[in-house]
Amino acid sequence: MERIYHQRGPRISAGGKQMKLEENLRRRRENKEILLMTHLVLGYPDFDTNREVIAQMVENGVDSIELQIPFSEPVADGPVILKASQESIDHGTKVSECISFAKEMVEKWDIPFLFMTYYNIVFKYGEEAFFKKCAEIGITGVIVPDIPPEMGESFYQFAEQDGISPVLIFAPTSSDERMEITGKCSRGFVYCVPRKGVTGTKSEFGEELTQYLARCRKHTSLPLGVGFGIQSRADVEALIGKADIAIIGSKTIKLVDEKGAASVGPFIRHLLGEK
Amino acid sequence: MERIYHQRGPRISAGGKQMKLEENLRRRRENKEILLMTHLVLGYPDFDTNREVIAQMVENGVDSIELQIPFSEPVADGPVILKASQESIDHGTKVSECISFAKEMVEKWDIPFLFMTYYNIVFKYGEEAFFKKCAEIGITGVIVPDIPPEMGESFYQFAEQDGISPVLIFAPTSSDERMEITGKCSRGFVYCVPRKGVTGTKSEFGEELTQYLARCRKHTSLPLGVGFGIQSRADVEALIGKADIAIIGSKTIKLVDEKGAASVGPFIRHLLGEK
Amino acid sequence: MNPPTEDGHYGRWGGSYVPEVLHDTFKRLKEDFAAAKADPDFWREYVELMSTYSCRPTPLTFAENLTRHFGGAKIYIKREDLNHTGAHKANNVIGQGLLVKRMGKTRVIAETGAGQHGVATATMAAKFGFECTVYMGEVDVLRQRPNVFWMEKLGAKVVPVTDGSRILKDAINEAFRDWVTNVDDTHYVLGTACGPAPFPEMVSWFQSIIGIEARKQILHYHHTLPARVYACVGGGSNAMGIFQGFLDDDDDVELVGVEAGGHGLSTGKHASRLCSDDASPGMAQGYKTMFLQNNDGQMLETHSVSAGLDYVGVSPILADLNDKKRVRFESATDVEVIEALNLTMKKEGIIPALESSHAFVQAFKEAPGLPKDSAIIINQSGRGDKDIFTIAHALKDPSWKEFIINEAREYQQGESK
Amino acid sequence: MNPPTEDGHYGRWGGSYVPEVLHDTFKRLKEDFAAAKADPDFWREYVELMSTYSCRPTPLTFAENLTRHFGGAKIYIKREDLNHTGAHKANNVIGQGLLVKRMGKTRVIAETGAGQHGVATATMAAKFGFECTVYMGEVDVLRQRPNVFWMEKLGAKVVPVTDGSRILKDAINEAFRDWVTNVDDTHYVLGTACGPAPFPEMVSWFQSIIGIEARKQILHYHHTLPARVYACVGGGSNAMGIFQGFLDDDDDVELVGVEAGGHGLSTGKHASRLCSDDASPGMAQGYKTMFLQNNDGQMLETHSVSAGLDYVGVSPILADLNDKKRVRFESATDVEVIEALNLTMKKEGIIPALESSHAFVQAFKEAPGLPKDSAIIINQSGRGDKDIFTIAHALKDPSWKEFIINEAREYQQGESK
Ligand SMILES: Cc1ncc(COP(=O)(O)O)c(C=O)c1O
Ligand SMILES: Cc1ncc(COP(=O)(O)O)c(C=O)c1O
Repeated sequence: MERIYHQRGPRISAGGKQMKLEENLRRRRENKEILLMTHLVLGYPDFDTNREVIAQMVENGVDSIELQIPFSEPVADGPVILKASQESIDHGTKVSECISFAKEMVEKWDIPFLFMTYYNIVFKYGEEAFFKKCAEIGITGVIVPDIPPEMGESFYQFAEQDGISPVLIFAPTSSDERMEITGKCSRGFVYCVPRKGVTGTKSEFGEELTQYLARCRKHTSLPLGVGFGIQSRADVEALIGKADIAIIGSKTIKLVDEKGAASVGPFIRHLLGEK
Repeated sequence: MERIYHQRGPRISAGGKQMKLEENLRRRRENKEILLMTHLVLGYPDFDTNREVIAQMVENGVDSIELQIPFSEPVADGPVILKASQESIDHGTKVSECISFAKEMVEKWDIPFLFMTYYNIVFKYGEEAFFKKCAEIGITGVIVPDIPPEMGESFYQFAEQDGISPVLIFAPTSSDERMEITGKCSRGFVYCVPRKGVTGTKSEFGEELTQYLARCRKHTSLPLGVGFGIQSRADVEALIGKADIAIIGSKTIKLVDEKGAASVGPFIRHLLGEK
Repeated sequence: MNPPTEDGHYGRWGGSYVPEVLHDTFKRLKEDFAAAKADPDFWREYVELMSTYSCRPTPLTFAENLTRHFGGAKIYIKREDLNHTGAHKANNVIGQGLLVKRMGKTRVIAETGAGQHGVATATMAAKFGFECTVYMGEVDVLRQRPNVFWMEKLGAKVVPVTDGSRILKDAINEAFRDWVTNVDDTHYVLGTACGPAPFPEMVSWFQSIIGIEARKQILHYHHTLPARVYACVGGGSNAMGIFQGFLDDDDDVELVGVEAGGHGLSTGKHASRLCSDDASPGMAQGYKTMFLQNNDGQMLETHSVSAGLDYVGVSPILADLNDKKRVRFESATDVEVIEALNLTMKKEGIIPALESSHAFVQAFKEAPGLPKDSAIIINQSGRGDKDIFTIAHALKDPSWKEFIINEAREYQQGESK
Repeated sequence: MNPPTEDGHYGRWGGSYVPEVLHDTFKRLKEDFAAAKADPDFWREYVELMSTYSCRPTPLTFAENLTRHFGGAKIYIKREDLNHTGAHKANNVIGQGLLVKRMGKTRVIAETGAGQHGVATATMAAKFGFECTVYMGEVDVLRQRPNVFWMEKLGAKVVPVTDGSRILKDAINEAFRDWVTNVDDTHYVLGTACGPAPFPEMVSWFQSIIGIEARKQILHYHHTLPARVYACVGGGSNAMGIFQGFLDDDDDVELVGVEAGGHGLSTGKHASRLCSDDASPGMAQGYKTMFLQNNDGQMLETHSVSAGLDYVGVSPILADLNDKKRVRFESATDVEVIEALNLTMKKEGIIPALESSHAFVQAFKEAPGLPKDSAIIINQSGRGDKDIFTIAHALKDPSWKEFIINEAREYQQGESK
């Protein structure tokens, strides 16, 4: 079965500006039970493979993609992304190349792209310059796990100014008060970490998760994305009705490592419940 | 040139008892400028070699021999005697064998034999028993460098009781008072150490030695023996007129090690100034 | 010393940039630490434990021979090497151990570079009955094997970190990852005055015991304040420790921090954050400071003969004191360090750790120029025993080499010794 | 404690059986020591130096976890391991160093077994500016190479003794030989409470600082005297040191000396002079005591996992206290020692030297049988860091083995690290 999703077409835009991430996701969600967001590390194993993987993802129905600009100290990531980041940097991946590549992808594919990275990359680039650049190339959101609201006054201001959505994180350890604060600060959606731990750790999708997501829902009206550990269609199904976006992290990296870029499409279709 | 000295003959004895060491040495000294005393470590390299070496010594004109009963911690000895002692012990030399061997030598040769050893050997044997045994087998004197007069009340009493001469030591570091004490306690002769150090160290036979020996002479009427470092006829000659006995220590052990027992005779004759 | 702002900043530096999952842990930690800090009984218990379990107060030794040798200021050495486990690291871990007990946690994790902090943490964990995991870059595991051995014998699990450049910063990252996963029962015993607030303040507070003692001691022996105080600067904890005794004396006491100059600042192979051009402001490992990083913000590889100074960041408090020109920063090369170590051993019978030897280098450079009636203090943060493999290697000791080869041969032949 | 007789005897033991050439040196030493001992300023200077150069008073640590583990007497540990150079040996050498200065000599020599005394002497020599030669049995050189390395770096000449069985006793003999040759400028820094008078008295006097402190400390913490005091016994100096704090308390405080049981007393491979049948009265190395010797009076080879206890003789003062039943003697086997060491590391975060671990073994055997309100003190004579090669080997640590093999490989390939 061959289908073509989201190929280059007219942009969904709002008020002269590129459509905001939240709005985009909500539109997509209108006729889907759950959205699929995927992730990859830029420059790993190389940009050509990234290109191929992204094509596989988009063509097979992914709704949004996180492009991770590698950072040498990815504290919130697990071994797979850590290693991918390190190798990417080791063979010379530059932030400027990641930006050019992102620009190319945004131009090619009609889904929202986000940057995932760590604060130092933004800080070194210059917060203001970074968000201007994001806006310029059409990146709609950023996930930067190490810049909490109380540390990021200027960060969140510049993001707002340029209409880039900073996606914040809820964790099971977050108190109600904390969710209130991060929820208010987040744009686009909220990234709900279903359990303690770093990326690539297997989650249990039981009663506890249901209660936790209900609690998340209470503290934000934004769509809820759930990441960390989704590996199969069953995992995705478990999230239907509880979250809006299933986020696939290191699993596709492992897949590409082991079976090549072409294996991504079938995996995505499996996650979408297609035979 | 072949000559036979001191072969088994009638014992020079005094008053029913074996002649005292001092008297024996004095008689010998009557028609010699200087006496020659030699030394060996019993059981090193073995008793057979000891036998041969002693024959060489006596037959070539030595006046007296120190038989060293090896001890595992010979603090006052240098590396040559230390090693000889250690090897002798290592291949099983027993104190009782040393005594039997000494008995055999005393019976065979008509020169005074002394035991040289360390106090622990005597102490373990039993002081009283040890001196009784010496008397019984005809040993005339003992040199035990680690039993100073003030520590050896019973030791010196038992020696006296059995007519065994304990030979004490003068050192350049000995004060006049000290020489007075050790001189009084010594029997047979006094062993004058010409310099600081252990056996096997080369001495300088200069003006200092002359003065030192003159000081020794002032503090005792006993014959003076000088040891530690005599290697050649010149060394012996340097002592003539200043001392009564030239004592040869580790030099002969080295000689036997290197050239065998037969080389001892010629060496002795060299020391005696014979061509 | 001025406390940090409410959000943990010292001037432009510091802060608490932690992943969300750790937010509450840090909040509690801040509260618990603040409560402990405000409780005089807590400090009293700490001082008491340090005096019965370690040997505080550590002495201030007058280095008479070195003083004579350099012919200038009187040289005093603060003897942190005499602490239990052999370095100032003991102060921090025992302090945090008491805090962990107060917080009711049962497991501790730590990162370690030189291994000193790892041994200290393993020791503390044994003493307090905590479970303990220590993360250590694989490179450091190799160069500090004796410390690894002791950590294991003390009951800790040592995890060699094979990611990144496999040194201290990677171990820190890995420790954070563990913490993120096990926040409930686990406390991360950070080993130096770095990391997210409240760690810089907390570690500095525990280490201030050094400066409090040193101030009293120098006034006792020398009757006036020292002209200068020298300390090596890795993360900055021993430096902060001793400097706090003299920070309020303003210009009277000059404070000098000495960084690892490695093969020389111009070679790029060093770990100087505050006195080289290779560092720039950044945010990593949860706090803002001067980092050795490239233009993209990727951390650089650092180099030092001493594993404990081989680190990309530096205490935000020191970065701030550098801005304020209250502390002067210098660097010492590997070669200078070995020389200073040799001289100190021969002249005083004291073996400073390679880290500490950096402070000695700078003190030796400056002592001759200071008046004879002045005094300087060098903080000897640790003892050099632990560095035997590195030092024997650096000094090209032939019999050591032979010894190692023989030991190996016996192992290889499976002989019993 | 009763002083010895005028000629240096304690009951049947002791004395001063020295070669004539040393007679005057010993006379002067006796006089100089007597004068120093009678001079309160000398002791004051000694205590002062030990508190500024080393870290006296060393702590008395309450071993809470071990106490709980054994469920009997409260276990306290006297922390001589925290001394500069890592053992009680520092007390003795610094004391003798002051005496050497007083006597105007410029060179010191020493024997060493475990290497601790050698490192301590080399350290003291560096501090006082003395020339220094250390004699060490070749076997000990091999098993204690790290200490040899440090001695050399501290400026001492280390002479491996290849005579005899190449262990401590042979080093002592060699040191005496050196002394005989260089009496004028040289002092022999004997390392334990053995040897000719006045050494046993002198070394014990310097070490008594341990017992003086421990007595005060236990009364402070425990409010009453300890039921028992444990110390390992090589030559006997650390034991004499701590015992002197309690000797006059007669039956109130039971004093327990623990000798090296090696492979077990019945195997003959041990170093137990006072609790095995293999020893008998003798005189060697200048003094009378119980020696491990055969019927001819030849000294036997001894065995212990700890080089520092591997010695044929024992302090004449302890031999006398054994006669008087004031001190009880026990022995601990190599295997028991490793077990006790492991337990102490895991429970308390403390690493006793292998020597010291002997005292721990016996204390652990007896603690459970003593009332909970009683206290015992274990003298931790030194720290175990120095023993890493021996301990890693005894524990059959595979990664240590691998580490050594790798280090050797790099050396053999001449690679630069
Ligand atoms: C002995 C010693 N000194 C100094 C340091 C550097 O740390 P800091 O700058 O935090 O004192 C270390 C780190 O391991 C160390 O072991
Ligand atoms: C740590 C330690 N303890 C004990 C001893 C044994 O000596 P002594 O019995 O004199 O205390 C040694 C000897 O080297 C040692 O190093």
